[in-house]
Amino acid sequence: MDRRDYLFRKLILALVTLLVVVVLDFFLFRVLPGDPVRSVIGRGVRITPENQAALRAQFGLDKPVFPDQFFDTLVQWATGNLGISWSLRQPVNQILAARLRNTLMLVSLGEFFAIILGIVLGLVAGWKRKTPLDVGALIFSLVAWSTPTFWLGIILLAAGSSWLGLPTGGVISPENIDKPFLAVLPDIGKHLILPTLTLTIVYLGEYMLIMRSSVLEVLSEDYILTAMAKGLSHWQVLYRHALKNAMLPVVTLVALNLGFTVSGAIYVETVFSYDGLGRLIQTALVKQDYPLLQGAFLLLAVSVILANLVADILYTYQDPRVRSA
Amino acid sequence: MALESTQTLLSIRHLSTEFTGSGGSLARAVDDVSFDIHPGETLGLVGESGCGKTTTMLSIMRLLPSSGRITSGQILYDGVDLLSLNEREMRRYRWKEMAMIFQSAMNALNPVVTVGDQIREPILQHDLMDHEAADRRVDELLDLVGISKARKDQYPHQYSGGMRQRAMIAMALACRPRILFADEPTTALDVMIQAQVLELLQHVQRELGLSVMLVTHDLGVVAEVSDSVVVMYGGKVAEYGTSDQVYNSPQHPYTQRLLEAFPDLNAPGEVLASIPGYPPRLNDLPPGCRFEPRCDQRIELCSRLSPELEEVTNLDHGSLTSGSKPFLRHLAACHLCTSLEKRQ
Amino acid sequence: MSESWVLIKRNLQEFWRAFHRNKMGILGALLLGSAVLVAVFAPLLTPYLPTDTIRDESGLGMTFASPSVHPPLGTDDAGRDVWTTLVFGARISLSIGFLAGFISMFLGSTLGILAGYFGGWVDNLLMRVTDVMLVIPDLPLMLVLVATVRQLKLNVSPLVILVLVIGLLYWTSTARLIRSQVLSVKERQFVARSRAIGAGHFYIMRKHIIPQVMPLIVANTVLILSTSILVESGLAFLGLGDPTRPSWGAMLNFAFERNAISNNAWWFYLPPGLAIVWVTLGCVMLGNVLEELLNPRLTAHHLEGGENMISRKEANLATRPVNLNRNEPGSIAGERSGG
Amino acid sequence: MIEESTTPTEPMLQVDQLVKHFPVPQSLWGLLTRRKAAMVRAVDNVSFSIEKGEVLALVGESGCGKTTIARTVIGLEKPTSGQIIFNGHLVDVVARQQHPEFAPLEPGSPGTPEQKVLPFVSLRRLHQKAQMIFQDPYESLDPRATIFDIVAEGLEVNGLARKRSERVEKVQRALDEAGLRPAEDYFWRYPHELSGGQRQRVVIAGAMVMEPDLIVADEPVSMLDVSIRADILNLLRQMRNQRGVSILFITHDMGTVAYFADRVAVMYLGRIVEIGPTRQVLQNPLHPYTQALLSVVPVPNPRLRRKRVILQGETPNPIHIPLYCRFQPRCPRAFERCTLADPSLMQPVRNVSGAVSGGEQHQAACFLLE
Repeated sequence: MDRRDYLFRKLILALVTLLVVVVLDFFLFRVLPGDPVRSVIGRGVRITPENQAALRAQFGLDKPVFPDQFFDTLVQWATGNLGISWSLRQPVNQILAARLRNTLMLVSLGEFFAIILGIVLGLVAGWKRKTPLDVGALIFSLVAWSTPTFWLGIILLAAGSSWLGLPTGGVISPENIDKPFLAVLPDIGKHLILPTLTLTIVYLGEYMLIMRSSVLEVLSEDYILTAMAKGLSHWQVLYRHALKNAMLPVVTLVALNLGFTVSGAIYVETVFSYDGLGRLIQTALVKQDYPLLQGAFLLLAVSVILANLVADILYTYQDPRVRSA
Repeated sequence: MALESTQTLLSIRHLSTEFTGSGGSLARAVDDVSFDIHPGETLGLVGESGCGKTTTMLSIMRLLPSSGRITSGQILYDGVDLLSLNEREMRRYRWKEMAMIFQSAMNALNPVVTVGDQIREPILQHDLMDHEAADRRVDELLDLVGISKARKDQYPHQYSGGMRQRAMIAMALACRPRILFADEPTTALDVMIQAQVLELLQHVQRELGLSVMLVTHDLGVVAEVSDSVVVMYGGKVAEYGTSDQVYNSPQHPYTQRLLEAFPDLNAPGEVLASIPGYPPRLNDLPPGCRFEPRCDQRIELCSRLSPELEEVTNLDHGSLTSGSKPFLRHLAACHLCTSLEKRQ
Repeated sequence: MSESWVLIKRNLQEFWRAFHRNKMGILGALLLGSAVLVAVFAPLLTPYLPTDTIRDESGLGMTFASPSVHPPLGTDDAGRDVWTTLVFGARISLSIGFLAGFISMFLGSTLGILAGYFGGWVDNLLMRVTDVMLVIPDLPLMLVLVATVRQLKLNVSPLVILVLVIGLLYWTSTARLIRSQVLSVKERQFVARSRAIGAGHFYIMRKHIIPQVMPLIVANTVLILSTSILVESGLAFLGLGDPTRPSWGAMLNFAFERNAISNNAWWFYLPPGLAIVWVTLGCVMLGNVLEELLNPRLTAHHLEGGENMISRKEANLATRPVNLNRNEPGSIAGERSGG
Repeated sequence: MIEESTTPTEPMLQVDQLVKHFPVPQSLWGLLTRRKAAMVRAVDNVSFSIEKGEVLALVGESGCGKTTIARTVIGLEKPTSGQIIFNGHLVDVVARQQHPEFAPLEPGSPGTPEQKVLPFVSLRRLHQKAQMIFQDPYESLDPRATIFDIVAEGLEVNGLARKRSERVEKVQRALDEAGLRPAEDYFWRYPHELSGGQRQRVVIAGAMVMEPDLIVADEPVSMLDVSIRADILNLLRQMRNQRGVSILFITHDMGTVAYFADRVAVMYLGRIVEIGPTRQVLQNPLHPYTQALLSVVPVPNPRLRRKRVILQGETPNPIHIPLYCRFQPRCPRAFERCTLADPSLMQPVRNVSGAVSGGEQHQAACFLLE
């Protein structure tokens, strides 16, 4: 399979996935009982049947669900119009945009530390197999993998806030909200410490486990023996020959794990009252704010699909067997 | 012929290597093995799978896996005992003095590094020259083995099987080593490609005055290229002599049976001789001679006492050995080959 | 047939011989086994029911009583015994986890075997479906699904919804794993031999494919259990459990929502989390060990040798005078045969 | 049973103009741009026959199509075109679904002349009477089955020897004949407890238990040590001598051919380039490819080192088979004619290198013979 074909396949897959997500997102919410118009206006407000019908026509709800409503919605979504939140009474896309930045900040920091630490720890653990270091790292990863994210968050929250005096939640202290970004950076950073730590620990376990077993497999290959025979030191063998090969499965895993990453964000944001997309989903769920839920789900899914595509493209640069025929 | 030189390049003395099995059981993969390699000589190390030939090679390079352990012996390279060196000192010998090629070049080349970089790596590692000179050297080497230098930026998977083995040879020659260990270099290849690779090996050997240790199970390949032959069985040396001695006047019953079992195009007989039974498992060796359970010439002594490797004294098969070149000694580990008084 | 019984016994003995030396596997089995025992014998382990409110002498409900006041684990915000909720929660958590795990395992292995063995469009379809499902973020999808199903007011327990949603979403990784294993088994010569002898597809699958992938299925089932227990706890934590029959995740939801943290009621939020870790860790350990034992791959790697390769003590003994130089008198043979 | 309607001169196996092409898996891009799928021409019009009790060796380098022929003959692959006639019966792949046993052709239906006169043999029948021995004894035994189950598999699958005692007896006899004695000791062991040579004996026992007329042996000894090889070859030869089994022996090793085969067919890129009695082919090779191949076979005698004819380059990919004579680009003796036409098998008109003529049976596909 040459690179063009590989990327072509991945692109088609991304499009198909997008289609599935859109269809799911649209129809799942259409299945729901109750009149959307009723919900938009709010429960207490009185409205005449005529007005209600007019509103229905305005929202296009008098047309058949498929194909008219579906394609109308599709066009709206494509132009960024995700409807109005029932609970917040604001356009969904505006709410999402504000939250996206926070989530991205949190998730990318967590992923970054987890990947770096996971690769280094996994490499060393695989190399020093069966030493106390390896056993320790292995136990840590297994426990980290088995720990529910939200519970770890709760413990860190309890410990961090009472012993270290770190903030218990939020993105930023209330008094700092209106100040310029750079001035409040330390404050934002302080708020990020505990959530990032939680995410890092949770992701780290899996990355380390994969890296370790990948390293073990690579180290039993003949080309490692060749590298040893060339007179390279252990570190040189690890760095020049083992690392690149062993990292291939980790890259794949990072891509495949983006969904998992999102789950982590939902839990962590919920526990730390961190105003990101994850918490938004949780709130929308509790308040039964379906347009918001629909929009958030769409945005998350699209981000993951895109990130996946990027990871696939990066992979072709990592593995020459994909790069050239 | 280089054989006539008095000085040896590599002397293996009483080398023994053990492996620890999963249940703590010990397997003696190499047992008291001794032989010499002279400058410019090609030595064939022949034996069936599990006879310890690859372990011998890895022991010399000190590249055994953690379960393996050299328990005794000396490996004298130019007078230096490699077993007395620490890891850092040993590294200077690897590839610069002794290089290796493997059976499966596909597995022995790193899939994510270009072939050119892999050839250049040991040159830079051993500080032999700067980057530019090293690049030129890579071109020369590729030229020597018959690969277009335009292909040096390609990856191993873009090469065919024969080309990978050529690239492997180029890589092995990168630091101008004095000894080349070739572990089944042609086994995975078709006969025609095998012939091409063997010819290339012989060519570079002549050109560079290399010593080659050819580790293989293929008696035919050894006969084609080797000056001297070590036949191993069950971790021990069964017979050691020049190719002519071993092939035309085999003394050890194992060598004899093995040669009879090897099909010869030029003299096909009615029935191919076979050796009954199976090679011993290394963790369950017979107490006496390793070949005794399968030997058709065994005497009572064989089951009790493991024979030492000694010079062949009772030549029934003509005195070809001492006749042609008196200084080339022919050794065999068999009670039948030693003089009668020693047997008692 | 007596022979097959002897064979089974022999195989089990062999497995046990390898397994009982593996500390990690034993520990995993103990963790998982003890949790199952607790769930089964829950009513025997506590004098209360999960619905009972603990009252002090004056008859008032004790809320957030610490373990020192009300052993062993204190009370929660509604004055219920935490230990009782915990042991009864084991029943909910484990049964949801096990049911969902088995559903996804059954679906995954069946589809994986069929797709791997028959290939063609069945395989193509399956792989594309799993590709798509792997990319869609699972938790948001499940949240949306559970929310939708609940709105339909179908009059089923929320726990059943959880089982189905988890079970029907988590079969993909298993299917891929089993499929790739079947693909490699299918290409092996003994399958070709069986075909050449005249065996049909059903026979080959029954006699050759399934026995080869069964160990993997067993090991994977245990691993899948850990995933489904974790996922269940997460969904319950986000409020999708059954408040009347709290699992460990739902307990944590209560603890979090009702300010156990600010009340410093660690006895409320620590034990359920520890219980989840206990069980999932047990599954992960057991699963990994089973996979390693039943499907061994790694033997040794090349960087472990090095300095300690030569056993020094004995190496020194080897420096006896030897001479193998061929044109000088005296040889190893001559010197050593005398001694 | 297959009726003994055939005369003694009738070959046990006859392969007529066999062609087997595999489409190269298409890339998605290629599918969308509607590029034509490339074909691997693994077997490209091959004909040969094997007499009763005869050993025919099919020799060639990897990728020459010899294994594909083996798999097609045994019914593991469906031929693209051509016919396989087994013991006077036309092997029909379709027949299996329609007729469990014999599939007589309906009168008046279209078919080749052979189809009109030959009864069909179903694949099921073929599976019983033609057995295959695979290259890798470590791979051809199910690691989770006992030796008894492995040897008895053929009986079980084909519903033969339904009584257990009968099956035990047959398995016992087969193992015994394959040199695994006492047979009972092996019944309940697993393949991993046996050595390579023992495993190959189990495979042979599994084939012999079916009392086959034809054995297709695909490199049966190439994975074994030299000291074991002779044993296995001698065992196969003994089966042939005692039971008159025909053997199609697939190998890349000219050395074993010399000992084992009555006739040899040399293959290059999906074609037979030379065929004839073993001794004649080995001593007086007609085709330049055979000559080169023989010259590079290592000889286990350092005194007999000789000039090797080493062909340059590598065998072309069977997707892009050279036009006209397919060996011509690498042939040291190619001349103009070779780039104009594709030679078919022919007998030498005059003695090529002054050696004795091979007689009618010895043929090669080379214009040098004209």
